[in-house]
Amino acid sequence: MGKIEDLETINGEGYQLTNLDKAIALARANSVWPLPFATSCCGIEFMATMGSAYDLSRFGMERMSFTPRQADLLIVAGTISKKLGPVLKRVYEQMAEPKWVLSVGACACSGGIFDTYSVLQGIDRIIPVDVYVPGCPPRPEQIIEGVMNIHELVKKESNRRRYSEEYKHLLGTYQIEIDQHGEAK
Amino acid sequence: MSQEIKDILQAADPANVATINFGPTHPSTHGIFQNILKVDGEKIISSEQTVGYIHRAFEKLAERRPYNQITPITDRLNYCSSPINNIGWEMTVEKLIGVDIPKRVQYMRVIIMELARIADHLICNSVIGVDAGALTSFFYPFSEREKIYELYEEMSGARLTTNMGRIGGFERDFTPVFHQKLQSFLKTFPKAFEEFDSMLARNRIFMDRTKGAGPISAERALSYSFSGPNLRAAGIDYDVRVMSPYSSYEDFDFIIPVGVNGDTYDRFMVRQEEIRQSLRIIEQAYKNLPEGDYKADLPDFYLPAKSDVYNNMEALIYHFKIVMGETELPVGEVYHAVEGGNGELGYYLISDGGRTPYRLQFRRPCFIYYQAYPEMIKGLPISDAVLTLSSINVIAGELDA
Amino acid sequence: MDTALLIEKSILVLLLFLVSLGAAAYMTYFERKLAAWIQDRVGPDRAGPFGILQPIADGVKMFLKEDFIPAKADKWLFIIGPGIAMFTALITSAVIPWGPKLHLFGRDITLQVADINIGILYVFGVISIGVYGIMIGGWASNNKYSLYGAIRASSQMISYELAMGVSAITIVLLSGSLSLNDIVTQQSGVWNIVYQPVAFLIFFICALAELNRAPFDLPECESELVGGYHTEYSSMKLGLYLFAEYTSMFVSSAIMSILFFGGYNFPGMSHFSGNTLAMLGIAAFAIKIFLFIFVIMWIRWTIPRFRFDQLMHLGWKSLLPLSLINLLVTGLVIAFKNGWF
Amino acid sequence: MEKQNNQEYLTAVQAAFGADVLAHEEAFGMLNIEMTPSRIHDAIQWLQQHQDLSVNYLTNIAGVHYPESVGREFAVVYQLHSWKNNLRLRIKGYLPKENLHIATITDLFAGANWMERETYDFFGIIFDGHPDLRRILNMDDMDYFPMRKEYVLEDATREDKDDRFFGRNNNEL
Repeated sequence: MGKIEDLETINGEGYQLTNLDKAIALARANSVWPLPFATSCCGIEFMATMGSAYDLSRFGMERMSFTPRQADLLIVAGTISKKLGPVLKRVYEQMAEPKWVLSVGACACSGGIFDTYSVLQGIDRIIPVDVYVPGCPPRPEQIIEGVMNIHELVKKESNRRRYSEEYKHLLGTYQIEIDQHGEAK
Repeated sequence: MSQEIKDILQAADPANVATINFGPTHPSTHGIFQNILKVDGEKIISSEQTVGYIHRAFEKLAERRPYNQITPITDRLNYCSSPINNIGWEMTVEKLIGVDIPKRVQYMRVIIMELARIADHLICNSVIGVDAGALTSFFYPFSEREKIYELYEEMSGARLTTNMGRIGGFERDFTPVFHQKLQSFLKTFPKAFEEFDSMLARNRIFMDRTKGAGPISAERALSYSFSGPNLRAAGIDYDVRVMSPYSSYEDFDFIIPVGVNGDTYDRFMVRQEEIRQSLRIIEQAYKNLPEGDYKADLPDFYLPAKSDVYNNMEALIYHFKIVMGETELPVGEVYHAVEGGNGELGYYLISDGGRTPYRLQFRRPCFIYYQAYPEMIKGLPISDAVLTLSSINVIAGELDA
Repeated sequence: MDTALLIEKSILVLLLFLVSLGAAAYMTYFERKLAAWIQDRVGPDRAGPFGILQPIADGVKMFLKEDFIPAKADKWLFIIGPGIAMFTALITSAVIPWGPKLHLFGRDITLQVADINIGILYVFGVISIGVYGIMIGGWASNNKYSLYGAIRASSQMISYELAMGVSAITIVLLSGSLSLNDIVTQQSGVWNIVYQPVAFLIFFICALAELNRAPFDLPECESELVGGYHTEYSSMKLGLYLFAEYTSMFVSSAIMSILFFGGYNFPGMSHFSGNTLAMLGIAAFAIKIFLFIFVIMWIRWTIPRFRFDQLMHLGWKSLLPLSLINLLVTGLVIAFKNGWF
Repeated sequence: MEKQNNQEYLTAVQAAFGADVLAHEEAFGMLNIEMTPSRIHDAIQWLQQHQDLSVNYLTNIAGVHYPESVGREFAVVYQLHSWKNNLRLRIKGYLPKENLHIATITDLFAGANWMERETYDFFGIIFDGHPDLRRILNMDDMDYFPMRKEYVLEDATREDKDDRFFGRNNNEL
């Protein structure tokens, strides 16, 4: 309290806006539609996570969007080779903001046991990652924990983050450019 | 190819031909591989495949790893049925070093491998259901698969990539919980499975969809070196378990189901029947499970128990030698094949006596039969191509090695 | 037209609008819960108690998602597409009689926005515009998968509208009126389903196809066309398409209840009168609608989908001849009864 | 029984191809025949069409790199299977690194197509007459053949790992 200046500045957020922000973030967190980019073993565990025993639908996540435009969360499950890297980056660029990335499994996080000439050593070399889930493959419980961490991130995220300079800079480090409409080129 | 399809292909006007990118991240590829389809309306005129999107250099990696550390790599070949891959690899090494495996171990292996086969076929068939639009058919079998995972967990602690078994046997004996869970599995699974079967097998829409989708003749399948359920669906009863029995498969009474047309419906039905036969094998093996040790007497390759390593000089030496890869190995070339989830899974091992294989090649059935896909879908609608792709069960890990 | 009528109708329109939207939103929730129940799962339960805030969360999220128009898309058509879909889905409900007359503030209130005497024709007219929403959206996306979805949708709708229309004509023959209100009133004794079971089956199957619901969900079938006509749509434009689908489901369930299951009629309704009757009538109608929605969803989560040529085959070679025969037989029977021979 | 079969096969192949059978051995119950590379296509065709031998199934094709044996650095191994006699057979051809050409067998087995492409991709062995000899698993713009022994497992261009700290020296291999 007491910082009246913030209410009047353009960049600051007023009291109502902050609460609106929170409400929006809460809504977003409860409706994270995943895009499963499942390439290999972890994909099968992701399928198990979708299955009846673990049931991602409790979080409102059973509506999988295979088209990147409609997805909020890119779940990269499995090895990403150098040949596949550009494809993954393209899928990420095609996703509409706000978007999050969950890296499932050792291969997606760091290349895993495949320290070889053909495997990309971690997807964070080409796209920004929000939550890493280790394991080879991680158990469904672990994947769910990763998803819940994403939810926490979504709940905390300010509505303005995606327009901020920091965010543009972050994407810039991955050579992803944003035009003034906030679209990846 | 029927006359009708030939006419369509000939009538295709180049101006009407569209190119569709089917993959690499198409929802129905279940894994990552690309098909570029040339289509006239909904009919596929030709297709071009690109694979290698998750090439992980297994064979190069295997040349850098001691024999017991190759098991985890084999896990990731066909990850739907990793215990078959593990045990197949271990049997290859056992063949190289020439060792007799106790009957109990062989029977235990059969039980585990057939469980893995059930898990593999369940995934494939439920995914056929999903691609045909029946999403619920995916959830029923997956609940049952969880029970197989629990059995794996009892044996190895892992669910999917099990790293199960050791050169010479298993890491542990069947635990009491395993016995209990296996018994309850054998009791409850058939009912749940028949429920799944009744959802699709005689469903009119499903039959209409799958019959005639992606057929292949026995001659072409043979020329393409098909193996496993896909070959059997084309009508050839080639099964490694029968042709060159390993791990005491000759002791068990089971039939090899075969199809007639080699189409999606036949592949589905062959897999369904194989699940029933696998259950029969498990029941036989479990009923006749011999007494004895769960590992062969193989101190040169089988890690001694930890308590022995701390208290026993000899065990410590063996432990050291195994871990450091100092064990002497015969020189030679071995080929050993097992009937994997998708067909003849072979290991061609060249040993120069060193701690790592000189060359290890995996005969990966997926890789070999996936090249027939363009021929199978030619002249068919896109919908059939989707079903064909899921029914030949291309596992990206096995495809790309 | 007096002012009171204008106010009455405005309130009714507003109410209808809200009910349709609310019903559509909560149908998504119901569908997810039902799917979960069929598939031995839990379903959404984190957003609010029992997850009842799930549709609101989805809605808010979609409203605030980045609105994306592909670079090579036809911008205006891309925007108009979902609008048309939503618009047509909403205006169909204008001719539906929602219940018996209500007596409030000294006025008899008809629970129907417009009792036009060509109700059935209006419904079919509007429904056939509905396909333009999908067609335009799919074409404007400039994406092959969308285009395939659009082509499939348009040919599917054209084919199934024929059989649907013919089976509706049998009802018109029976009741002798095109007004939905008359059709409902005439069913106060025996429901049309008793006279016309075949027509109902055909109508129901065609309604599934018109709604793009499984087993006829080819325009958007996930495993083949990724997202079908809405592959390129994000944010609320996608939301409008999904909303339109559920609203149409709601409306066509209502129409099926009206044509074949007596609308707001219910057994033993002669014991009631006045506003009680009106309330019970609305409740009966709602229950019927709910049951239809339930069956439609049940089918979706059980049955695989058709292939495109099989779908056409079913529409043209089975349903259309069958509905024509049914029409002929009905016509002959009515002619005999009226002693024209 | 199997042994005798192996012997029969060897005798038959030797009778038909005489001097082209360079060496043979029996390893772990499986017959290995080394042949002149240029004659392997004919030999497989002959085996496939033979009434009694009836080698009808191509199990796999493998390449092997022996950098130390001069003049025969590369081997192409064909593993074949006769279902009629339930007998597996291995035919090898050794190629010098200057001339990595061998005839394709895609005309005999349709399945050989990708197996040969894979062998080309990994070792750079050129199968003459192959309809579409391109890389298959690796990227098209890769400029080396990764399974050859001289190339390291890891990406050679990576900088985040100092080989000295892993007890390795790239120059040695």
